[in-house]
Amino acid sequence: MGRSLLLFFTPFIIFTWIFFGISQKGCDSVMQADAAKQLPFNHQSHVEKYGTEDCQTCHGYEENGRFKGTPSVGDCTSCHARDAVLNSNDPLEPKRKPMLDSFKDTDRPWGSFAKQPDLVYFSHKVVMTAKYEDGRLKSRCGSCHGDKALSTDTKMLKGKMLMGQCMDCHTALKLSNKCAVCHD
Amino acid sequence: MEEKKIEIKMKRKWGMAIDLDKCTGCGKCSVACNQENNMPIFEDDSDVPKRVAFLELMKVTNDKNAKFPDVKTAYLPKMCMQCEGNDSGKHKADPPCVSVCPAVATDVGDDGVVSQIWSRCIGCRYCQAACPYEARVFNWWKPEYEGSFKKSLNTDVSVASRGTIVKCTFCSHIWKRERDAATAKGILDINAVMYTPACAAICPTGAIVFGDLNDHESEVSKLTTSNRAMRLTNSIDDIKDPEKKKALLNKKQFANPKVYYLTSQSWLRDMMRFKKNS
Amino acid sequence: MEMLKKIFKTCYDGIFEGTSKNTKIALYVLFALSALFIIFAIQILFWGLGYTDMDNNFTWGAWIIGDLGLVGLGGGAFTTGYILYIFRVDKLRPIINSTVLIGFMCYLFTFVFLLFDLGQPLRCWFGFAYPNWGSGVYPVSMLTEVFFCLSFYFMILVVELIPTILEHKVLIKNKYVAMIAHYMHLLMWTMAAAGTFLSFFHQGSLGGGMWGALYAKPVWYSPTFFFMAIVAAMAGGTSFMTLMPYIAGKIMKKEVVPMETFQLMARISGFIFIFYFVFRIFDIYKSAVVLAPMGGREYLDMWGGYYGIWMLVLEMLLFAGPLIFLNIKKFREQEKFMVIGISCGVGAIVTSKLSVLLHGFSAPNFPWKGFTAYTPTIQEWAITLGCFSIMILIYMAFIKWFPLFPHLEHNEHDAHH
Amino acid sequence: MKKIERKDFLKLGGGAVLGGLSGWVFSGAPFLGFQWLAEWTQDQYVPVKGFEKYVQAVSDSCPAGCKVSVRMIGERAVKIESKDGVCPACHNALQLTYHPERISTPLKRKGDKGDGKFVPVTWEEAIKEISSKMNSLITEGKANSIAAINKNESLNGQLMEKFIKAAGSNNVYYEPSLKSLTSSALGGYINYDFANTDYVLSFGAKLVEGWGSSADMQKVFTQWKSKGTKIVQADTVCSMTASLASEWVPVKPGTEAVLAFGIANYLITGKRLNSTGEEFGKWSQLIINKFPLAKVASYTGVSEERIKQIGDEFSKAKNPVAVSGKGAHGVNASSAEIIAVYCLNTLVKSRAASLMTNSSVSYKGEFAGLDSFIKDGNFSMLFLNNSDPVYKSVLGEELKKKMEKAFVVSINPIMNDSANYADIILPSLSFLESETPENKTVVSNFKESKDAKDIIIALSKSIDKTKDAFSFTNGIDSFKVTGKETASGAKFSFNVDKIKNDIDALDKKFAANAEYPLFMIPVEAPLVGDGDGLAFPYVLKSIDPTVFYKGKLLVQINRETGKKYGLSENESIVIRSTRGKLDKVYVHLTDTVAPDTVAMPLGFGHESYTVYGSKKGVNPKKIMAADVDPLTGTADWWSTRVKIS
Repeated sequence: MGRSLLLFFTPFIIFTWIFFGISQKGCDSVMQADAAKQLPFNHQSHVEKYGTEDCQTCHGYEENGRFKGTPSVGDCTSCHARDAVLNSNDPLEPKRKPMLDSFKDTDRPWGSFAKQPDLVYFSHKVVMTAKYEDGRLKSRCGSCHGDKALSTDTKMLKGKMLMGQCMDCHTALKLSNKCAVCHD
Repeated sequence: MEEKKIEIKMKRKWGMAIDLDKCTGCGKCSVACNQENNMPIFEDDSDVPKRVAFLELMKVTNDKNAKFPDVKTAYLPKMCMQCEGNDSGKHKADPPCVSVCPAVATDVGDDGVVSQIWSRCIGCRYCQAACPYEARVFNWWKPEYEGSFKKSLNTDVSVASRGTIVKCTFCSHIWKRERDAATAKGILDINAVMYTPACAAICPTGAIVFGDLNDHESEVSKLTTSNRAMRLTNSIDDIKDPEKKKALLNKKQFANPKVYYLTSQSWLRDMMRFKKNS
Repeated sequence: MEMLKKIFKTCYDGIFEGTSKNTKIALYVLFALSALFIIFAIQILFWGLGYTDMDNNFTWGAWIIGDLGLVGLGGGAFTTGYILYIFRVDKLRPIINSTVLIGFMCYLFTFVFLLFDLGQPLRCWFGFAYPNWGSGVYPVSMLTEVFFCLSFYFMILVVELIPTILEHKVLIKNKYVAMIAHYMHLLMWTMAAAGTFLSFFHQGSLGGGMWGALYAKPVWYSPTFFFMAIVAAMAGGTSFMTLMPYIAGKIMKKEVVPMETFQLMARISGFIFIFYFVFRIFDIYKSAVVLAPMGGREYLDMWGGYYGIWMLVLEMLLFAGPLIFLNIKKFREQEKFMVIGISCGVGAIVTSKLSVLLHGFSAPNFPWKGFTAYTPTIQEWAITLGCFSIMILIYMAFIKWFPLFPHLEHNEHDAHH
Repeated sequence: MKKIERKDFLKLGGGAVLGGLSGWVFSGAPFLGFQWLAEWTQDQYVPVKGFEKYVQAVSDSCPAGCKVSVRMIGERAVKIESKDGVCPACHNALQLTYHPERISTPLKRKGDKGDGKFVPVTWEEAIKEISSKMNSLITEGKANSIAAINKNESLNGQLMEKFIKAAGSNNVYYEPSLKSLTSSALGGYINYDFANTDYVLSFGAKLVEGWGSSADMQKVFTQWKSKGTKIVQADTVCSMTASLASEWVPVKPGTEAVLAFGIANYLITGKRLNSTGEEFGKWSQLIINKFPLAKVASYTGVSEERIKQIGDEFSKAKNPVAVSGKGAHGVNASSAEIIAVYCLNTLVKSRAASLMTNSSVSYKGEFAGLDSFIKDGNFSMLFLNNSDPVYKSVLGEELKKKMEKAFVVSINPIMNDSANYADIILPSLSFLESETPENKTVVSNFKESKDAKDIIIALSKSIDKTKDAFSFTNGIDSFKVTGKETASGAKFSFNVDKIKNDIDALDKKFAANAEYPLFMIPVEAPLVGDGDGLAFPYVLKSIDPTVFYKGKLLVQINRETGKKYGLSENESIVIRSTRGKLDKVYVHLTDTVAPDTVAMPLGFGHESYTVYGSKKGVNPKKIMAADVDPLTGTADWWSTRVKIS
């Protein structure tokens, strides 16, 4: 009996592990977990050094309230000026980043992990400005994107968003879960 | 004070009043609607029963009953009437189409607009059978946008796939857009945001008036309560005796649409009802 | 290549061996129709419903008529099963296998038709995954109900069909198979009971409730339609279940089912038809006097165009068949009157289903519009007729290779000795 | 160690398969795959996102100069909105701008004319070819054989007129429009002060269906409604205007002019009113003798009492106006009709109708109008400025033949029936792509296409004689020289001698005709108009099933008439006139048209107007009567006698 179990479970475990790995890798690439991230970015150091806790510094809004999404290289060069020094002793002084040289200011060399499907109308502005009666914000960037402030790279922290996650939040906050709230 | 303003309770109930005495049948509403809602483009769109368009410009004449020259013509822009239904005791208020959907692809929003989510739709067309206003359209063919026509597509309205139902939603995406813009300006109260659907915005004679039916001061409320107002084929409106009406409403659900047609022309009023024995 | 030829030859011989010329022709036609079905099925599934004559006003067409007819007539399976297994009317035993098979096929092809009718067949599972159930016990959408009940009942029919397959002369030699078949037969009453329970719901919903619930459409709206459809299925179904083996017997020139079983079935059918007729008259009366005026329409005004009042008249005429010939003993016991009776019964049910759909959709929704018409395209005809021919082929195959008619086997067995 | 047996292999294999399966399932791959399958089968196009903004634009291609606000997503224009109203052509500009069949480069004909085969050439080559041809014509002294046909009086048209005139030719024509017709007949077009009228008497002018400046007319209509202005519409079909008017005077087909004579007759004889127009005496004698009220009543089908009543009301109103020009987008009227109706205005001294002229638009060519030019004119070089005379003119077939012998240049954004016969096609822009002094362009030029103004200026610079025609090199500067509208100084004349023959011919026109017993009259569907709209798919989407249904063009015929000829709904018929026949038309029986009338929709039957507009229905102008009016130089669309079978 023991031998039978051994004979069965040894390949079982090995193959579970192998296939799990392969499939997950495949899923990740399908889910754009490896979305083109041509430029590395350290969220943590920026937040710590310059105190830019406010994500809106780079991930801001257009005039009409639409979310800009990933910043453009222009946003980088506004601090890391193209003619700034390459090295300096002051750790707080923004330096020139040679890796930016090959990009135009309008380029956005980062892909988006969490792209909304076309039929979803999601307004970052509306969600991010909603407040409780006592003035606390109802949602934070981290609620959906994970604690990016502590991340040192551009990897996705939370998995792909599914409609259930949106609905969970809406239910918890006693918000309307009608289809037309987000869909057209 | 600031917190008081953050009111999530929806107060709006969107409705429409179409003044047929002012409508000249110019068809601008139709073009504007098609453009706004990314209607599919076909080489020959003359197969009218299979046509995919939210707004149908219906030509109405009374020539079935009248002879030349006692005839009249009118164009009647017809979109989804966003029916409410009524609570009949046995059934809670529901539009005719919403209760029949087997996959919950259609639903009544908090603002009273009947939504239709094509990505949930299985294409059974039961809602079409249920709709008394022929307001729902089915993508019989794959929606095509030949070549550069793709460039004129609106990003706020997703392009549906073949084999799904689509319908007019009073351009509620414009409302979302306006809400976004208002939030950016610091207006957080959802009930403070107004909008105008594409058809009402383009109407050159102002025949299409859109607004909030719950707001009794709004133009649309005033128009819909005028004695020129009528609802298409909703015969229960003709019963004046409130007791009798109540009894009927308890017996059966009625469509109870939110689009009103205004006309002082008696022939057109007759045409909006099925006349007995005609 | 040789291999393929050999396989083809074997199949060909297997199918056509020992068949008469007429049967061969019939088989060729049926196979041709089935082939057409496959061709057009691919077209419809891959390129959509634009190729049909259905449109935004005439939402449903030939396939839903097929659905309504198949489910309505397939309803004979649960009625017969119930009477046999619960009331223990053993006289019905010779017909039950055929009944279950017809029921099974009716439901199978209902699914097929429904699948074709969906604009997005790949999303058919949404009906189960996101049912419109509302907050109550009973689903909000009649179609949700149809989805669930139909599937459950279909599973029951599969279970009911298994013993018939297991009793195949090769399989039954295995002692385990024989045992399973035996016990399944013994426990079949549970299935029959459950099947009847479920059938009541989907017969009501697909056949009637689905239409009766459309409150904004005075052509259909009728709260009692649901219950009427159940009675209709019982009445027409039993007729249909009698008719099919009868035709098979005529073609095979053998007594496949004893005459007394036919007689009993016909009697049951005729008896239920009385109820159905009364119900139908009541329904028409109520629609004409109460419901249509409530929806602002005149009942007779809604009948017109191609699918006018003649459909109603025809239905009434067809009613006379089962009502007279199946209920009066003198007529019923004459074979030809019995056949006329059950045929008219089937005809009445089919006509009523046709009129529900054709007349319902052709009636205008706006006062200035006229009645519309529906002319199915080649695709719709091919798929509808193709399905029917596949059904007939399956039935024939079962007759040939499985003990569909125990009575027949019994007789042949006797003859051998 | 025990030997591994066959059964053990099964265990190992089973473990491997089950392990792989569970690993696959637990990784979430099947669920993701399912979702992917669902998304893949949805297969929808996702419009390119971008920043939303609104851009203001003024149309320079329509005479009304529509002001619109264009919604932009990134660099794409997605919607035209307008608070002030917009004409159908400008409303369709978005579909024109992004039309998949836009002409992208200058094209040169290859193969026979009408084959529709063109090869792309560069701008330099195209201009060079045109200029060498034109230069040689001018040097040969054949400058007058250069002609141009403009679509309308917008700035493009004015520049074209100036260019051709500078080249030494007088042959500049406009597609028949309200302004061109009235200018030819009256010596100036009529400026209506609709806002202040209290009584409008319209002779078949479908005022709210696209007539005149359609956006303005819609505004005027709402004012009328709120003020309670009385609108009396004489019309043969129950049009929207007739239906919305206070009174509809149903007249027999084509007899609007006679009704105007009758009313004038009554006003002159019964009310003793006088007109200041030249030759009034002669004219009044003519109509008093020729059109007594009884005869008018029998011709028009309007009773004498009714005519008198209209005359009374019209003369008593504070500020009445009579309006001529039958039709909506495609306007047509004989000069006799225009003069008779304008006469009514002068009789009551209407303040709401005044004659105007435009300094840059003469409407005067060698011939009276487009149709007479096609009929009698000879040209060896023709410019088509966005116009489509082959389709629009009753004499389109003749024009085709003449175009085959001439050198034709077409300036067009998309292909049309006339451009198909061109030697050179120069791609122009939609108004969204052209710049005005107030506004920048909304979207950038489509490929190599250029602004029509720039094209005309470039052409003029390339020709020796017209080098100095324009003092500027840039289209944007041309706005400075826009024609000024001024009140017409010249007194209007009844021109009795010229129109007398036509008036005499009326008797014959309305006489019973055994061979061609029916009248064919044109009607228009909303947005389709005179055919311009048919290239745009969203216009196709709004066509009513009683006009064009499942590829069948329906003509409207009165029920009684239908019964007389044994016609049933949707039956295929052939319409014949002396000029030819139209087949593949289908019957729609309706009482909204007068008896013995075939109401034929205009705007269908294009030969090559993109895939959306072509080969749909038939063009009724092919069989319309082609008697060219002496003053307006256009054929009367409303006097066609037909028979059906």
